[in-house]
Amino acid sequence: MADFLLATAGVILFTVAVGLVRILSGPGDADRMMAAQLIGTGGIGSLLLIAAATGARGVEDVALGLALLAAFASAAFVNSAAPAEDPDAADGR
Amino acid sequence: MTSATLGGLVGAALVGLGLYGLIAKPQPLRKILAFNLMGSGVFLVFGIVARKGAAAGLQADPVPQAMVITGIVVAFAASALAVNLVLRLFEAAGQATLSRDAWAKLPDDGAGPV
Amino acid sequence: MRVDSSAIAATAGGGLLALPILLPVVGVLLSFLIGGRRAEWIALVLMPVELAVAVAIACLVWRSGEPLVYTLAGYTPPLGIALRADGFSAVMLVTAGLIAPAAALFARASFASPRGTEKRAPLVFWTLLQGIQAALSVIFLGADLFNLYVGLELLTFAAVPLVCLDGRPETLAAALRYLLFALFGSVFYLLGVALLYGAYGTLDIALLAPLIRPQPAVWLAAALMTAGLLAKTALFPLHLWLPSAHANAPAAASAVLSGLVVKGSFFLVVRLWFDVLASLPGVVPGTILAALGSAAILFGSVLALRQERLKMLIAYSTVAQIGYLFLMFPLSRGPWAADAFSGGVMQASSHAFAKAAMFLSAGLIAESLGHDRIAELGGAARAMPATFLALGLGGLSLMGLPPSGGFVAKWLLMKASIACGQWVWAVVMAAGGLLAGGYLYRVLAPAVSGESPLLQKRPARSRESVALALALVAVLLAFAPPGFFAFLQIGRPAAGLALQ
Amino acid sequence: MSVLQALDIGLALLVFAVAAWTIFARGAFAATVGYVVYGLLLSLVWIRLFAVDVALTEAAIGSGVTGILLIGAAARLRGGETAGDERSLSGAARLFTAGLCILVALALAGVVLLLPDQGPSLARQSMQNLAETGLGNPVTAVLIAYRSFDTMLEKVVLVLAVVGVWSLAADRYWGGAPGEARAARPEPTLAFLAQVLAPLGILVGVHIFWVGADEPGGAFQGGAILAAMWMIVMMARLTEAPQTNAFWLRLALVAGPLVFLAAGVAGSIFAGGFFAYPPWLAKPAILFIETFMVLSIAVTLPMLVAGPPRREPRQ
Amino acid sequence: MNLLVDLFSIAAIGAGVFFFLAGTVGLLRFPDPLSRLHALTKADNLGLGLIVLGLLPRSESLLAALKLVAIWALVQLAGATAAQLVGRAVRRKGSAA
Repeated sequence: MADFLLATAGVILFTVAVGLVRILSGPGDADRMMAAQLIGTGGIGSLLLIAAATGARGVEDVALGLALLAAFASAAFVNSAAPAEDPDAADGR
Repeated sequence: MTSATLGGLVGAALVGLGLYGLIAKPQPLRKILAFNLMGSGVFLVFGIVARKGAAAGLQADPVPQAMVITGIVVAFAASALAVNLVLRLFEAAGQATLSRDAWAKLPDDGAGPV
Repeated sequence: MRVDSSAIAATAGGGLLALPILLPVVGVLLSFLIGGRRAEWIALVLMPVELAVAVAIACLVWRSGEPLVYTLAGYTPPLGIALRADGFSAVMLVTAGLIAPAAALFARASFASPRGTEKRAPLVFWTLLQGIQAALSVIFLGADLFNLYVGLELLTFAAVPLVCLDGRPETLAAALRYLLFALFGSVFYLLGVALLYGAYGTLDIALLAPLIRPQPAVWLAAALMTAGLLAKTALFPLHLWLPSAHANAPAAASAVLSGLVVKGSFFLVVRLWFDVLASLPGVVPGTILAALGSAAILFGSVLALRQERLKMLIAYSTVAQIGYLFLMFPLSRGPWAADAFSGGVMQASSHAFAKAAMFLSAGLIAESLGHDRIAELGGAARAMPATFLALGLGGLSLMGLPPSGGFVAKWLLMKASIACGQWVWAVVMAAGGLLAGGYLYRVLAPAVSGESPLLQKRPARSRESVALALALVAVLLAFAPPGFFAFLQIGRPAAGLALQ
Repeated sequence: MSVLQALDIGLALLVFAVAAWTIFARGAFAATVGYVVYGLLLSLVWIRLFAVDVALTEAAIGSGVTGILLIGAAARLRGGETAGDERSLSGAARLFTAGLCILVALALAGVVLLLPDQGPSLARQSMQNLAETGLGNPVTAVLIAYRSFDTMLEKVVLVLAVVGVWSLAADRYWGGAPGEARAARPEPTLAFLAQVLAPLGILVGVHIFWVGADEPGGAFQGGAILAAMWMIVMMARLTEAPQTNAFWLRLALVAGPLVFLAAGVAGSIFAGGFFAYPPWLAKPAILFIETFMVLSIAVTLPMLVAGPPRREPRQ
Repeated sequence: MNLLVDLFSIAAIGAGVFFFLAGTVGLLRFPDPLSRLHALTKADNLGLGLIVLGLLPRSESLLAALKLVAIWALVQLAGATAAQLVGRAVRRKGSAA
């Protein structure tokens, strides 16, 4: 069973890797932000599977922390990109 | 090959990559990224040292682990200071570059605040 | 790998060792918390206490003839952390304990806060000055390599913002460059620490030293840690960050940065090679360090000759004087080792006083004339004789002319290098002295002759006397009694061990 | 080769590839996103090294908060970096640098391979002394008891970093709030996210801090998660960044090191040495100190990301 | 009983992996950022949900199971909002630039 869990973790990491190749190269920054999303979901998935297979303790908390922060990169992206591009806010500086 | 050995090899490669970025990349933000890569490579070396010190029912020596935790926090503080310096430089000069020539042209009589 | 922790036992009065660290830390926290002009008062009240503690530690080390040891948190190394003061630590502690308050007294005029409000530059300056003191105390007293890493980081974070206190773009760039070099240095140092822990399972210097064997992990750790520390010490060719950083900071900050901060990482290079790695064959690494030092002496001095601004000249002379510090390394094994060690320490201490005096003088000159262009200093010494006297006396030490601490340092180093037949260092030192004479002549000769210029503002008597006092200490070091050099040997591994 | 080994090798290759991307990517933004991905992958590596405490720290600080810092910077610097970009190293210099770095990496790899598989370790001693601290997690014991001096000084490093970041302010803004005054219209999606996430996150942060005494977790990790929650609430503009001259803010920033220091000095009176705990009081004392450390970390990290004051202080 | 649990886990986790694969295929094949975003967030979240479902019966305690569910819910939330946020950023710019 452990081997099955590990193998699935490996497959998920592989799909993440393939996805990253596509996304990181762009063309736009929005595409690149998806990379953070992709690795968030896939990373947490494989983390849980690896933990279940190897019996490392306390890994749920790591996954919980990652899940909490999963949207952070996107939020920071929108937050810092918005004012400069939003004509309404351009004079806010 | 154990996971610890593999981790050590990754750590070594990261140190090399980070060092290259730190020296060869001219843009300050990229240098900061490279510094972080290098730092995490060093932490991984601590990590495999910890793993190889597994004993007394522990799967890894806690002392290097604690050092890594301290190191991660310090590295974050360093990145924050560096990033804010870059942003301030960008704001003050309209460009964020470390190249000497950019500043050599400015008049400078050393009469800054004493 | 058995670690014998019975070697580490706290000595009587060891608790004193925590105070030079804890007092300035309290100062940092309270200054930042309460803010305003109270930050200045906290610093000025604590500094004499800290000096007294430093002197008390020196006395205890002197009386017992043994290093002072303290174990923190009730855990002995290797699990816990120890503090340890030998003769070298005590001397550097007192040096820092004298220079920091001098810089503080000088800075009072520039970093005063008006009553009731808090201003940026004063709060930052007073807080970070105490931060530098705390960091230096950790570095001088730390006996654990990771604890020393934290001390190094503390030093970096306290020093870098002082460079760009006035916010001009070129100072921001200088600070950023300094920070990047310093961070590079920290990472390399830390990597070495990881390897040493991996090889021996302890980071306590006293426990580590007898375990060290010449094996790949140790050599790589030594190379990485040394390279990292050299970047922070600004030894040629890693000096690129120093001149712009030190020359653009406010004078009081420059004095501390150039006099003390670079000595912190230098101190660790000495700790590393003289204490931790004492059993490694040290000739080749020592020779490399000294070769870099020689290059620094020549290169820094020549560039100092070509500067147009006084503060830049002084900063480049720091690059050169740092070079002298590294001439002690190839001379560390043999009957001449004690002389070489004393010479190196003397150079560290006397340069600290001399350079602090010179930066403070240069600050007064720039403030009084409105500029520090060397070509337009004609006659300035007539208008402000005390300031130029401090500059000149400091210069005496840089040139290595008697009577000055710099003379004693260079004489001891020369004696050792001739005794062991490594003539080349003596030649470099002589050349460096001549070049230093050249760049100081460029400043002083026109200043004492010619019409005295119109001053925008007379330098305050009190500030001139601070600079002068520092310069006088650099001179007085020439009269250090033989007991002083015996004191420096307290805690050194016996010369016999080093020979094997 | 077992499945686990294959997975390890795959993970190692992926980490290396993403790291290389962050160095060699053309644009700064692309590189930064690469770094965020990299940070998350590192948490996986730390799990594989059975260093769960570190994995938590890496997830929260190394990837999460650092990611926000860098992405924000990359977005604001857009276009600002190109001015100096053309002046890169010459081909020969780059080749030399690459050679040097490969040499360092190879030497390091060689040494790491040579380290003995059963290396020296303080694990045994850490466990032997664990009982007298009253803790169950040896990593926490190292941080708060055996090597507490390091941890206290590291908290001071954070305070100095805040002073350093604030020192970059313009004189007229000193004492004001960090961050530019923006249009007060919050992004509705972001606001929703913050409203849902913050209470949950606070719960998780406190939980991670609390279990840290016996399980993986602790003050650093819990504090970092709380910090992230404050950051998202500020990003969503549900609350303003505080004024940097606010006494409560300064108190929160120094509370951790100050309480730690006070406890250390008290130790010299009641337990016979600086930073020593009397055995009967060890665990409560540690939890007390940690509570203030959590507070300080939760406040310090957002302040470091928010940057220097950019608004004039209100009286 | 154990066998049943294992079979359930294998089925759920296998299905989860399938959705991850599908998401990546969508990522590679779809032409514009918005539909790529759609493929990614929907499929991957479903995949993670199935994996969590498969791991649930294996968790040691009720708290651990609760955490697993919370993880999935949080990722779901993050995916939905991030898709919104990034999607809006894409639309604001017009085409992908």
